[in-house]
Amino acid sequence: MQNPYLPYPVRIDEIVVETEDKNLKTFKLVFLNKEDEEKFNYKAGQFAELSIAGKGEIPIGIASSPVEKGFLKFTVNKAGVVTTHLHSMKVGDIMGVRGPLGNWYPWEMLEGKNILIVGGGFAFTTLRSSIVYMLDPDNRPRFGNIDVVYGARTPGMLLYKDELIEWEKRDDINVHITVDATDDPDWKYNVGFVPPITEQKAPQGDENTYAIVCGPPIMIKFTQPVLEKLGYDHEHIIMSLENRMKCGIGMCGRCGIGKELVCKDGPVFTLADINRTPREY
Amino acid sequence: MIAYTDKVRQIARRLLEESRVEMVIGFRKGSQPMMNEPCFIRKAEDADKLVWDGNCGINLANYLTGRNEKIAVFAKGCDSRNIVTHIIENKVQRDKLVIVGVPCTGMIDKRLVASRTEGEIESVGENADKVVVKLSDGGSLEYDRREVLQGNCALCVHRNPVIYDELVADLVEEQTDVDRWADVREIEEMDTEQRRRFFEDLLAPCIRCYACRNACPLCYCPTCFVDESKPQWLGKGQDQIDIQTFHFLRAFHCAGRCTDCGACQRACPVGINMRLLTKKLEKDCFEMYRWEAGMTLDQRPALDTYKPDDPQGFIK
Amino acid sequence: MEYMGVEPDRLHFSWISSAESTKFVEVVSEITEKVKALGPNTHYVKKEAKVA
Amino acid sequence: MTDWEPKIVSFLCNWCSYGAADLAGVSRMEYPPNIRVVRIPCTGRMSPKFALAALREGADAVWVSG
Amino acid sequence: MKVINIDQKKWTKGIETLGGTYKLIGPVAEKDFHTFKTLGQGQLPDLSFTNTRLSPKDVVFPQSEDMFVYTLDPTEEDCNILKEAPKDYSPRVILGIRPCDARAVQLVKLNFDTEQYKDPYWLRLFEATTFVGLACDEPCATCFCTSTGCGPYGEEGLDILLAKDGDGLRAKVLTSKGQELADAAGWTDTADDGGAFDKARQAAEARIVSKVKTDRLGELDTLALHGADFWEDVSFACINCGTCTYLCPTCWCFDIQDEVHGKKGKRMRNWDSCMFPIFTVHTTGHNPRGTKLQRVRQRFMHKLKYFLDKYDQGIMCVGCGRCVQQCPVNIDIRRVCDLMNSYSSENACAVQG
Repeated sequence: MQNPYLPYPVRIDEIVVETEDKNLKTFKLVFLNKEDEEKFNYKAGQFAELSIAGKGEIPIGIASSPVEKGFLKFTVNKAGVVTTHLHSMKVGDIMGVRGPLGNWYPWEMLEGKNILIVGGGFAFTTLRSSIVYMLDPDNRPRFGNIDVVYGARTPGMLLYKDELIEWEKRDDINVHITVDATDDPDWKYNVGFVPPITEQKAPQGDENTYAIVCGPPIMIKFTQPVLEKLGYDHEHIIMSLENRMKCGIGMCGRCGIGKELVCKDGPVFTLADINRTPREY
Repeated sequence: MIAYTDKVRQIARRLLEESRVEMVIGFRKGSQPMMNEPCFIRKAEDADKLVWDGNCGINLANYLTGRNEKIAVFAKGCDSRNIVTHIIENKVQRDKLVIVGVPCTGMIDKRLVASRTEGEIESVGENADKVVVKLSDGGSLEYDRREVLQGNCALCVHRNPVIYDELVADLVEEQTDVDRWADVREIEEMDTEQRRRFFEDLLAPCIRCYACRNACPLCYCPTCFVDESKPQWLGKGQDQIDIQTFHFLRAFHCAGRCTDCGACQRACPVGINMRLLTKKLEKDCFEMYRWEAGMTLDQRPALDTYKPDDPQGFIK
Repeated sequence: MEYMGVEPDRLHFSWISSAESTKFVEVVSEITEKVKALGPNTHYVKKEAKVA
Repeated sequence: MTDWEPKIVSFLCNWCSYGAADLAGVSRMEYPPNIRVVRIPCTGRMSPKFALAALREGADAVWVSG
Repeated sequence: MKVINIDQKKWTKGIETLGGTYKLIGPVAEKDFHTFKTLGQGQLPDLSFTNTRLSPKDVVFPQSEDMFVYTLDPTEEDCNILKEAPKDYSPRVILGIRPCDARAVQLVKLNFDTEQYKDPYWLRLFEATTFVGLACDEPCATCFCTSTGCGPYGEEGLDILLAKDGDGLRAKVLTSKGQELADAAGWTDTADDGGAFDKARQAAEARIVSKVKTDRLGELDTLALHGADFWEDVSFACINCGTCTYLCPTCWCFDIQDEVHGKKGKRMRNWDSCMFPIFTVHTTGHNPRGTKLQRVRQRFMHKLKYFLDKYDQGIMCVGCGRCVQQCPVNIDIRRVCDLMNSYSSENACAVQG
């Protein structure tokens, strides 16, 4: 019987400080055993449990993309016991990864469709995974137009800046970067909260367009009416929920909302699904 | 105390009718013999739901914190002392409370009655000095009320509420002939090793459901030390040392505040008498500082103040 | 703590002013002696959790 | 266990005993090396959980000094 | 119907024999109530109990159990790498488990044994265990097992069902696992009981007076129930202790924790309870079920609605009555179930709370 609680051992290969407040770091992890890497077959939108011996585990969205081979990337905010310890670790340290867990953005359904991605703050991780996946030359023809609205508090708080700039230059994806406020006179992108920028820049919703929304609760709350106004119905709005989790495989019971378990039946739900469950997330 | 029910309903109805309070907190008849359920009513016509008898052992002071309404609450001696503690500790505001004092003659220990009774209990009635048990096979039994009281009630010397706006009945006579600390003295007389063994054995059945902590009106910390993660003071498993640490530290936190209301023991599903820990601290506070918790609003608690004559023999 | 079964000599309290270095040394020596006499603390130490 | 030396966890007030300890050190006075000092801002910071935590972690004694 | 007759002598002898090959777990009287414990050599299970105060769920789901061990010593090669903890999965038998508790194990199995994931700890213990049930001839006033798809002579989840027969016992072997055990114990005295077993079952079922209705729970709208107006009244008395969840044979929520001692550490899991505020609190401090009302509602909704909707195997309650008996403030699941079952959303607006 394979033990779904046993993490694969991995080594930290690279650590990148993402934001100016230094609370977000991206960890690049490499599997110690090649066969584990083969077993770890994931899709964009899934998460994994990062495991640190002596501290515990935390569920984190996978920021790397299935099309990037040889490593996993996780962008982690320093908050609790495990993440604080993770932030103090060095390149070369050994830890564990358990997964992939949860469901993913419904790529089969999204084929041939236009995609709008709306992200805010450090919830951009699985969205990055998705964008890299879709921009892969093999995959790009399988999708229609791709629009991205991504916002953070300040320019210094944006994740994956180099990639953002690169995407901005491409013509097969429309990237709208925004910040809540900035005093940088050279800032050449948008200023304003994500919802109004979405209203200005995002395409109209229709049969063939899906929105993937991921961000802090307040952003989600105000983005929802904007999307409705743009003509997105609830079946076409896809969200990724977050709840406190432990086991990640639907057994420990804490992440349940209604009969759905966020860790196993989610974290990806359509807004229509979410409307059918009690609001406990 | 049986006769209190009518009076309780009458007072609740009047307070709500006159809009003096928004809600009344009391008891309603439970679904089982010897159990009543704490409840609230907001409408005068619901007053008839309320009851009062010898099965109102839950400490209602527990239900007063974190509320904004103007509340009337029925309070036994111990409840009223816990309300005083809440007021002193700024957990509730006196002017938002109508305290209806209930002079108490002790609450029935349902476990004691059940363990003394052979066969299935169908219902339990009571009068001034008898507890009458009806069995499901038709038989009935009688106990002397004094013999089946909760451990803390049998030793209670503050049966009358210490603070109230009105009373349900005349004050009752206080017990003067009780030896409050006999069980604590027994433990004090043991040697260190015996005591350690004694508590190991006492706490071994604990399942860490924290019913004692949650039933306790003093345990209102937003995050209890057992739940803290930075640092994590104790493990969360069934390790005996962790279990003991929880009970010892909880007792420490109640020092000089505990009124020996018995809620912890009553709530415990496995029947641990953790009052043996809190009572020791209660006894020490009484003997060292002449302090009893919750007796008056005008005095700061013993462990909250410094007096030049405080005992300090233990300090070098 | 004594009540719950910890030997009384395992817990000490004292009052020393910041100028009383001699008293400090005295107290340290005295406590050390007492604890030495008591032997190692074996109870109430959390060893590896014993569970199923 | 002949080579056993007690470990005494000491909670010392920053303004009193910690000062005394400092002075003892500066004055090069000799005292047993068995204490492990935790400086606390005031003995008022002391909590029963510190004492219990020390014992749980294997300290042989706890000393609180103001 | 063929049953095995076991007289007292054969019972004692059989238990003794089984002790050689199986670990024996049975009810023993402790202080003032019975608990399921591992029996010592020569110790007989004490079958003169109504039901244990704690459910025997810990036989397959211990309150605390080791999952992994590891070393944090950097000089060791496998530092920081988790390894399976050594565990004992030798065959064991639980003697005298009540039918309600045995059915509870089957309900819990739905959670731990899924198509996608299998919980190895729970399943290995489950597979190592033979369940020998003891029928209830004297149910308590709080028992309502006949309303939950079970019953005092329920056979679900049992390998052998025992019933008292004067001084001796009658046994019905239900599975091959049970047959193996009966053979090992030398309980082979088959006879036709002339329907006595069934008669005893009917008599016991008739003794269960407490009933709840669950027929409408499935058709009711989740959100309407969730927003129902009775939750404040139901939850008011609750003190948010975990008694109900810890005593419940069907509650399975757990927590995973690391503990370190020196350079050695282990990852273990412990029971957890939806009654505790920290059960769902996020690191940010946000708590989706931050109020008592939400937590009490979660417990009842999970048991009586979500579980039913998810698995279509009835409600997640076997009617053992433990939570009713031991709740310090007398919150009665039977009353809540009735409130939910008879709820009509017409006269109340469904507000999400």
